[in-house]
Amino acid sequence: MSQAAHQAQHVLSGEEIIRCTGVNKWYGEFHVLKNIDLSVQKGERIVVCGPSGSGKSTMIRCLNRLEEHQKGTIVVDGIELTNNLKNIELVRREVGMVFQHFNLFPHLTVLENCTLAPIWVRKKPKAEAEDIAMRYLKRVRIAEQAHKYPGQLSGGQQQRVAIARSLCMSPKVMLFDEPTSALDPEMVKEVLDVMIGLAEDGMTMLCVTHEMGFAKSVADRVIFMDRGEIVEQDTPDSFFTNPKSDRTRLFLSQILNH
Amino acid sequence: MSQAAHQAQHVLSGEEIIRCTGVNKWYGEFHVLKNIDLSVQKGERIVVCGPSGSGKSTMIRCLNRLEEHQKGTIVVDGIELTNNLKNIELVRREVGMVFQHFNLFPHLTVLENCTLAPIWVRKKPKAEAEDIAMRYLKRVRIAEQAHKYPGQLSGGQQQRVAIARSLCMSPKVMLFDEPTSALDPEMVKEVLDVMIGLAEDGMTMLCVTHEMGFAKSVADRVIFMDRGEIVEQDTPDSFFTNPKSDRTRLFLSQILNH
Amino acid sequence: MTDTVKHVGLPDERPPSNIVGPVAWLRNNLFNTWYNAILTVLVLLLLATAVPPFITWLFVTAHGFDATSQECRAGGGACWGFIGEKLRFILFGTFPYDEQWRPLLTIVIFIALLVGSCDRRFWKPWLGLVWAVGLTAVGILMWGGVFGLTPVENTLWGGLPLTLILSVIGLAVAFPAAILLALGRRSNMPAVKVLCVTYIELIRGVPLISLLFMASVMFPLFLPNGVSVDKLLRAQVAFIMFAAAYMAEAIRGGLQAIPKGQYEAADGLGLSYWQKMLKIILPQALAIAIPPLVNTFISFFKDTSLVIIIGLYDLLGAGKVALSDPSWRGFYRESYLFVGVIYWVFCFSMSKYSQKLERDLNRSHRR
Amino acid sequence: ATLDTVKQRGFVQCGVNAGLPGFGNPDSAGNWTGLDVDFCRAVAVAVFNDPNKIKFTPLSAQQRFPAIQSGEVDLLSRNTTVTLTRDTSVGLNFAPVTYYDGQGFMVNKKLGVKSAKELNGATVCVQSGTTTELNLADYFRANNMSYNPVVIESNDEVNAAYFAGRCDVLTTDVSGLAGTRAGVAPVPDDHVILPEVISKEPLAPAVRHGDDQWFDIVKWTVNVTIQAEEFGINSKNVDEFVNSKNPDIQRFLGTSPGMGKALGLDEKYAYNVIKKAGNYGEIFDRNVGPGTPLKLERGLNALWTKGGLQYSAPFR
Amino acid sequence: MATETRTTQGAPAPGGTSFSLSDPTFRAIVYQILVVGAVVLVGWFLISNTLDNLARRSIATGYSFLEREASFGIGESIIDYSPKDTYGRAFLVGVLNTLKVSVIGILLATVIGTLIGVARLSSNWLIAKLASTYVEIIRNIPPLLQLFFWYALVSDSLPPVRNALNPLPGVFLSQRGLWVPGLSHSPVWTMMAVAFAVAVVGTFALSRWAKGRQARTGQIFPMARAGLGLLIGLPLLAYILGGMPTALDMPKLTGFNFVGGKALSPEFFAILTGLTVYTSAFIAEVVRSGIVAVNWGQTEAARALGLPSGPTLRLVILPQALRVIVPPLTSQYLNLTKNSSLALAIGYPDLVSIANTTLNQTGQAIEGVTMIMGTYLTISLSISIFMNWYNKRIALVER
Ligand SMILES: Nc1ncnc2c1ncn2[C@@H]1O[C@H](COP(=O)(O)OP(=O)(O)OP(=O)(O)O)[C@@H](O)[C@H]1O
Ligand SMILES: Nc1ncnc2c1ncn2[C@@H]1O[C@H](COP(=O)(O)OP(=O)(O)OP(=O)(O)O)[C@@H](O)[C@H]1O
Ligand SMILES: [Mg+2]
Ligand SMILES: [Mg+2]
Repeated sequence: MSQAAHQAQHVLSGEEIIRCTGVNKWYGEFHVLKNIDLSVQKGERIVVCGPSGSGKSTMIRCLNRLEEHQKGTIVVDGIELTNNLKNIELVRREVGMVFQHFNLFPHLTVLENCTLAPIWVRKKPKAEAEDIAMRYLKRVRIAEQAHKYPGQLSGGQQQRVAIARSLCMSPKVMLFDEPTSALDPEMVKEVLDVMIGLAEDGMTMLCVTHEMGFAKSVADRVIFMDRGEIVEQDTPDSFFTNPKSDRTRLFLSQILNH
Repeated sequence: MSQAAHQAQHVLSGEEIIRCTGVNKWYGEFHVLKNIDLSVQKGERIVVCGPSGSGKSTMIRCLNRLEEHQKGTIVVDGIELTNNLKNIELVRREVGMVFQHFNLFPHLTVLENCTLAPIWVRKKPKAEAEDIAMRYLKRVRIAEQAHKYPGQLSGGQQQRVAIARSLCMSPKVMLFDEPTSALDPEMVKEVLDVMIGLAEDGMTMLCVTHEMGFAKSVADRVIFMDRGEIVEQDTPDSFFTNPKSDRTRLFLSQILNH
Repeated sequence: MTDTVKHVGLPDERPPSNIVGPVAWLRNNLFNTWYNAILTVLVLLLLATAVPPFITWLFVTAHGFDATSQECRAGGGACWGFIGEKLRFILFGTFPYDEQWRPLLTIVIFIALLVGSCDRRFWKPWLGLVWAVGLTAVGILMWGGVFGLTPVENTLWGGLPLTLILSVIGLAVAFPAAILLALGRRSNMPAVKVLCVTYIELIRGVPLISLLFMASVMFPLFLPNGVSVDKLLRAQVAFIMFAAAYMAEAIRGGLQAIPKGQYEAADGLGLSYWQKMLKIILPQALAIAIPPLVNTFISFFKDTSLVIIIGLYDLLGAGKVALSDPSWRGFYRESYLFVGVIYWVFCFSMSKYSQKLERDLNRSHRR
Repeated sequence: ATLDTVKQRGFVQCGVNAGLPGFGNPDSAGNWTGLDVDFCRAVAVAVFNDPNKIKFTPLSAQQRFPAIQSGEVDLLSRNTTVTLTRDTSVGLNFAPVTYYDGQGFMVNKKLGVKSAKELNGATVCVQSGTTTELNLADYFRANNMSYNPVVIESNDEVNAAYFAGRCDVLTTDVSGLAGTRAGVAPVPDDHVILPEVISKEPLAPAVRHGDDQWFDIVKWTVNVTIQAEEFGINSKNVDEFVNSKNPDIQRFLGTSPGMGKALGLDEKYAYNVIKKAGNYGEIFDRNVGPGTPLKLERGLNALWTKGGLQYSAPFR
Repeated sequence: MATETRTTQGAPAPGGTSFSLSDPTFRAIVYQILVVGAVVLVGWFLISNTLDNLARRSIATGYSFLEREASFGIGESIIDYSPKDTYGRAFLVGVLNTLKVSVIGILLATVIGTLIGVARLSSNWLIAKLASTYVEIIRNIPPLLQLFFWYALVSDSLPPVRNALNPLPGVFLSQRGLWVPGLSHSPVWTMMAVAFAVAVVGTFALSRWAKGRQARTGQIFPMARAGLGLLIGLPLLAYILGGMPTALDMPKLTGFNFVGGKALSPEFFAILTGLTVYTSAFIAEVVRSGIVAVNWGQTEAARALGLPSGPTLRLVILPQALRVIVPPLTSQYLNLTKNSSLALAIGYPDLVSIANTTLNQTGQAIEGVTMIMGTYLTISLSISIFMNWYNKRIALVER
């Protein structure tokens, strides 16, 4: 996590790909998301952080409708997320997601994991899907394991497969929900390296993570959430060195001492 | 693990509490313990290390007869361990043991875990047993969880409960079998801190562990085992800086590079 | 740093003879405590009194397969003449005598299919095709009417082929129904869920024979006047209804074991409900559910014997009818032993197989 | 209507006893034989002119009424006693009686019992779901005696239990006892049938309520066999009677038309029945008569002209 | 940054219904209507056919037949029954007979199953092998076949009633079953029953007192011994004080059968043995896996604390094993109860057998079958309700 060179803001297209307006969500009586307003531009790299239970996962899962929001609008790639299944499917094709626990399909080989959605959702011919899959597997440096089963790989390798699997759908946006927190410390780096590579290629990314080194080196913007609201958003530079809210300050002091 | 202050040898009473003479044990054809001779004095803190499969666990488990030895004698607190059930029970009262996998009783609350043996073995009134239990639970800094069930605690917390449970029997000796190796790295420290505290109070301890920092800071003596025999025993100082046998050296080089 | 000594390890010693060796084995396994010693002696005594007479009855003083009932009645041990005389009846029931090579072939086909399906390497789509072909062959063999085979009424079917047909076809048809029921039971549509739960609990709550009774004699009451359905088919349907409910529970167990993350990952990739189920969830859930499914199969194989109560002569039924021949009355030990052994061989091999499968599957889940 | 269903289906579905020698019993080749079975065949002949267009459903006593009620069988010919309840609430219509029977007791000779009145305290094997079971209870109640019933569903099992010694007494219709003694007893002479006949058991084929035409067919098929014996017509000589000048016989055999049509059958159905199933006497002798293992005398089942009860309503 | 949305502007708020098949809520409603409609249609079809058929064949309907006189005899009954009683009472006799064989079967199967299950884990190789042979044989043979076997065994291997075996005074064993001496009427028996009841209450009180005392002083009271002593001793004391009556109601061969005493019929024996043996093999497996499921570490931890083997078993192993054992055990109990319907085949008057006779005599098959199913469903449902309650109560608390 030493690529301090990336710190410099890269040029954004200015085209908006995600817009949340006044998004609210409740679990029963519990108000998890409160008036979330968020706009993400194409190519932007956003890191979301905040204390446990602050609603980070919930927010990110609303963006591809793994969770349903109850008030406000979310528009992704020009499509509004409503109950309409067609729209939801369209959005999910364009939004890749990587989970904390990888969630690879254990009964399929690595390659099959990667070609499943392209074949069945994008209706690609098998050969083409495999070509693409191998390309991305190479990219995450795991091509030689293509015919193994997920159970035979280490955690870090599994997470890289999960990233490749998402990439195979050629999504416009990638969401990461604590992609490294279930990994042994030695494996964190290999996954972060892959993500940094993605960021360099200009992928739009939203990433929930506590890896502050990663945030500093690649993020265009850091979003800090607490108790269901976005408390602060800023460039990593000013976020880490000059937090505006005292809640942020408290949080940072805990994280950095740890 | 920075308490280098403890490096200094503390004064021992010279009273012997465990003596093994020519102990041998076989699993079927396999010779696990070979002519083990060991004498432990009251208040002594011993760390046992060695490669996997070298018989460390087996040796320590022979000391409270969780395993039966087949040749030689083991005398604990003046009682020889033979097939005599009475003697075995007497010894077990005086010897506490903490396992790698905690082995808490999942159907009992933390407090009940701690009072079970005092009530049924030491025949203490319930109120008194609970007082003692709360004292030790406080000591391991977990008193506020006394009414939770083990399943609700983190690994580190569970291991601290396991230590408290053993302490409640006011044992003369504590055996630890890799108490931290099943824990997440963040939790190792909280358990080691508790153990260091115990050591400072003068508890006689035998501890199988790979935490060399712990060994350096609290052990009076380090025992190195390989292929069923005690290859070397020495103060931590000379053990780590000046190992006598080539096997020890090999082992240390692996451990410390790791 | 001083030089280190090369440590010469102690040699492994052979354990003393009280730890290994036959004597030690006896001591450790039969006489390790005083009460075990007493138990061992008691059990040995018991075996010594029970086993030799049984062996004698079974083999030594027994009458051979060509003995007549008079010879048997004269005394001695088991009367295998009974089996010799009734073998074909017990195995094939009332199937026309000259055509009995057909049920025999049926049995062979079934066994081949079952044994073949045990090998996990064959778990490919074409296995379904093989089964379809096999079952068609069975149908042709039993019914006849084509390829110059004389037609045989299904009222004449009996014995082991009937047992196999009822259980195998019953399970094969119940399987997809069970999957739908299991999915329905986990559905978040309340009406569907309530219906599935009601069906499953209703069927599981009543004894099979009451369902068979309804199917065998009351069924036409529920149909429009004059419509009738073959009796064997109705028994088969009763079995299917029953099997579906029990298998649905086994499959539900498998579904429950699939972590939520798998659903989310599939959703996240944009798979539709049925794609998600067919490609991701069911393959995993069924693999987990195989051992309980095999157990369901075993209990249904045994339960086919209940059709005797509604007048179909499966293996057990045929064994009982064979006993009602006045000249061979009273040889129930031989009859039940013979029938019991056939059932036992099938069920035992299946249960051993299910245990092996469970171990294999567990192993392949781990690294 | 049942007739149409049967014709469309191509065979008659007949419920019979699963194992009562002489009345309904499959032989070792799987062919059904017996008096009840022959009346089923007679109906098949009446409808199809083919005694083989029939399928038999073996029924236990408990299963028979649900089976006929539900339509599982078209015809129940399973030594069933005619009773008021069965005619009414069970919903059956009974054809003419094909066998007049009465319930009796069989005991082992070794017991030395001479009369049913000596049976106080005995253990009695009886089949469940029969009038036998009810008569037994009534008889012992009326005579102030007690008994231990062993009630089993299948006939086979009841017999087996009796011969194994589980019971002192076996009770069922006398004809059934004879059949059992002849066909099932290991040593027939060890058993005696006690003289008392404790009930009237008119056994008749039954159809369900609601289809008068089918009922008529069964009724008039049974009558054909009785009337034929009265006329002296049997399967061997029936062809000689076809040209008979007797108008009764002409009507009967369908030489002069009208009778068969009225039933919705072939005009010559009676001829067919006699030709292919035989007259009552033939059926009786073939299955239960003195020449069979059952060795039953005609007794009550002789024609009314010979002092018995078999009497056919006139064909006109 | 004006966004163009592909849905119509002002689209309905999320959660609202849009009446299109791609709206999951709407779709779910459509599916459910379809499914429920299909089921209702099929149900209506069956019911209307049935009503139609019943009317056409003028078959009586309704449960009024339950009031009528049954006029058939029943071989054995717990309550008084004679052919003069009603069908309703006859059915009750059947239900009680089913419950009787089920309850006794459950008790015996549990005891035998537990013994065999423990034996399979025995350190004695011979016993472990023998137990697993038993399980493997019994489990894999159809229960009906076993019933036939046991029934045939009784009637074939035992002597006729006249030559009954007489192993103990007053005990007779023959094809007709087992006769044992009964208790003749005497107030002492009532006294003993009262004494036993007192002992039960006393044991209960004593155990509470012992618990309290242990909590206060730590002393452990030998509860098992004391309780057993009370339960046996008090009735015994009553017996002795009552003058030790020895008058028994001895079975005597009069006429055809033994009269007096208590009898166990071969049918009951066969169904009980068959069910017990068959179910015990399954229970053995349940018990074994329950015990195995408790991690060996638990035993070691208890031992390391110095707990003797008694308390280890009672306080540590059993409470954990029971959680694993009880759910499958109840379903075995349920299976045993359902399998008792096989009694039909060997002449034990259980509820199915009696209901079948009733429906045969009255012609009311539908009513008969609904009564059978209703009874079994009631039993099943009560057991599952109990199970759910129990599972909730004992569920381990996890994070
Ligand atoms: N299905 C649910 N039902 C009810 N409450 C829920 C549910 N899922 C999450 N919550 C609650 O919503 C809040 C936000 O959860 P969320 O997972 O979004 O937090 P987070 O910021 O991702 O935390 P973490 O860092 O621990 O992952 C938490 O308080 C959580 O307990
Ligand atoms: N019950 C047993 N039966 C047979 N062999 C055993 C048994 N338990 C342990 N062993 C063998 O005895 C040897 C010593 O085991 P032990 O557990 O004492 O090693 P250890 O030094 O504690 O190793 P580790 O660091 O892996 O815990 C190992 O080779 C092990 O495989
Ligand atoms: Mg989260
Ligand atoms: Mg170890």
